Amino acid sequence: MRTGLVGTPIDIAAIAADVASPANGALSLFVGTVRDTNDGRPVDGIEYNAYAPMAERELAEIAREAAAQFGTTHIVIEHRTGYLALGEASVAIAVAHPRRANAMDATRWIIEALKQRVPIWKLEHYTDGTRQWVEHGRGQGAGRPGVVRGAEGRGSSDREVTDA
Amino acid sequence: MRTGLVGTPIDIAAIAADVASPANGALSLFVGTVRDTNDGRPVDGIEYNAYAPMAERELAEIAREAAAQFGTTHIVIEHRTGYLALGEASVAIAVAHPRRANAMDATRWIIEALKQRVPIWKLEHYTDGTRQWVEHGRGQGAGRPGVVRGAEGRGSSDREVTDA
Amino acid sequence: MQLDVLLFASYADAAGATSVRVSVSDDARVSEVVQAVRTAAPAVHLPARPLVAVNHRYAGADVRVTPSDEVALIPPVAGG
Amino acid sequence: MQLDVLLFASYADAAGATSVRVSVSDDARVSEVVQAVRTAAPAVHLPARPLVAVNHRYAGADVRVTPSDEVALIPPVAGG
Repeated sequence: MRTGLVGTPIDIAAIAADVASPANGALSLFVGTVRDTNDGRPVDGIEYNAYAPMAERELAEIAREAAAQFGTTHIVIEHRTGYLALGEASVAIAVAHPRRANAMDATRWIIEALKQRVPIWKLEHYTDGTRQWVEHGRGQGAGRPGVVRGAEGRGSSDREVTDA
Repeated sequence: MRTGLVGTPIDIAAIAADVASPANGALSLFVGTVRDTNDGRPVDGIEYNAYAPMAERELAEIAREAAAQFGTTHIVIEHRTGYLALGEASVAIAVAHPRRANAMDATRWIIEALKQRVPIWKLEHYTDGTRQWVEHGRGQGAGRPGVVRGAEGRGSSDREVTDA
Repeated sequence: MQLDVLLFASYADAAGATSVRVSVSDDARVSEVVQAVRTAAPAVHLPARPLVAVNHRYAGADVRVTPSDEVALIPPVAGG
Repeated sequence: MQLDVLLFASYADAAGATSVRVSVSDDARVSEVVQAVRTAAPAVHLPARPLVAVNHRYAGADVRVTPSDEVALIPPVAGG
């Protein structure tokens, strides 16, 4: 297992190689990337801010929980910080497992947990020069800030207003 | 969309780059690799055989169906043929979508459909020098040959005896 | 008419060939072709209802075949 | 005791600072710290029950804090 914040571009092939092993037949990856629009507003890029020591701790804890729940330690989670241009990867998750269902379930569980728990925020930069802090699962100006949503996101089909 | 059989090693980063676009915030990948054991027998490698024109047609059809069902044309499916050593990628699927749930659902739907429909067979080479054609979802010597399993594999947690 | 039915994987190994030539009636359906393969290549242990492809598509037992069709017997697939 | 409560993202922007110093009782719970931040930094529009972390873990309103604890107010997270 390897988890952490990174300040430089995420290398998908390297992450896949890190979890791969001949004991596993299935490798599942999820990559979140910066979208060019949010709620119809053209986006220039996104600045990712983290409460670093806590974010690192939560990422590691999520990997430990996933390992226990899905039965594999072949897990990598990387989250980028700093300013990202359109299309750049903000997060990458890789899980290898002997069984494909477990690899895919674990990947999904991890991204949902990450979005619920890891103290990272994003400041969207719009093409009109304005900026706004994004809150997941909320339309702009709507919503109930500060409430952590249900602990289990697995299988949900929640609409994302931002990147994924 | 791009689908097909390939005779050379699968390049995961290239496939991810092919589906990526700033319009999509989520990129899901699945990679199947050659496992070192099957039913407890040590495996040396696997020879993948395809009924090539039909396999190409089915792969393209699966991508079309996934595009219609999940709402994205950012789909790549590659399946390797020939002899693969342990750990090598036999199949790679990449789907990009604005919404992560759709990207992951589509990836899972595609691998299940592929395993049910695409005319590809694998001859396992064991370390003891013997070889055997593998049939998915069956223990060795067991099973009902020739029966295509239920059309919808999504959400199932079927145990794979071979690679994923 | 005569048809060369394609064989793959375990079927081809059992037959010792990648196709088998069969004679069937001119308006034969897939089911008749399968029966003819059972007779022509008894070493291939076909299941009760083997998968058949006609022109690269799965075809049911009632589908009619013509001499120009590419007919193939599809062993249980194992891709991925 | 005095505590420097860490602020992030929209909270930090609203406060114009990445932390706010508050005075609370020596056996203060998280809830008292939150109330003190509301008073000390009224520009930060905290929700009814803001998320709070003590020493890098989410902490409920009843958790007690000591002067050596690192206390942070966590705006709604938006990673991924």
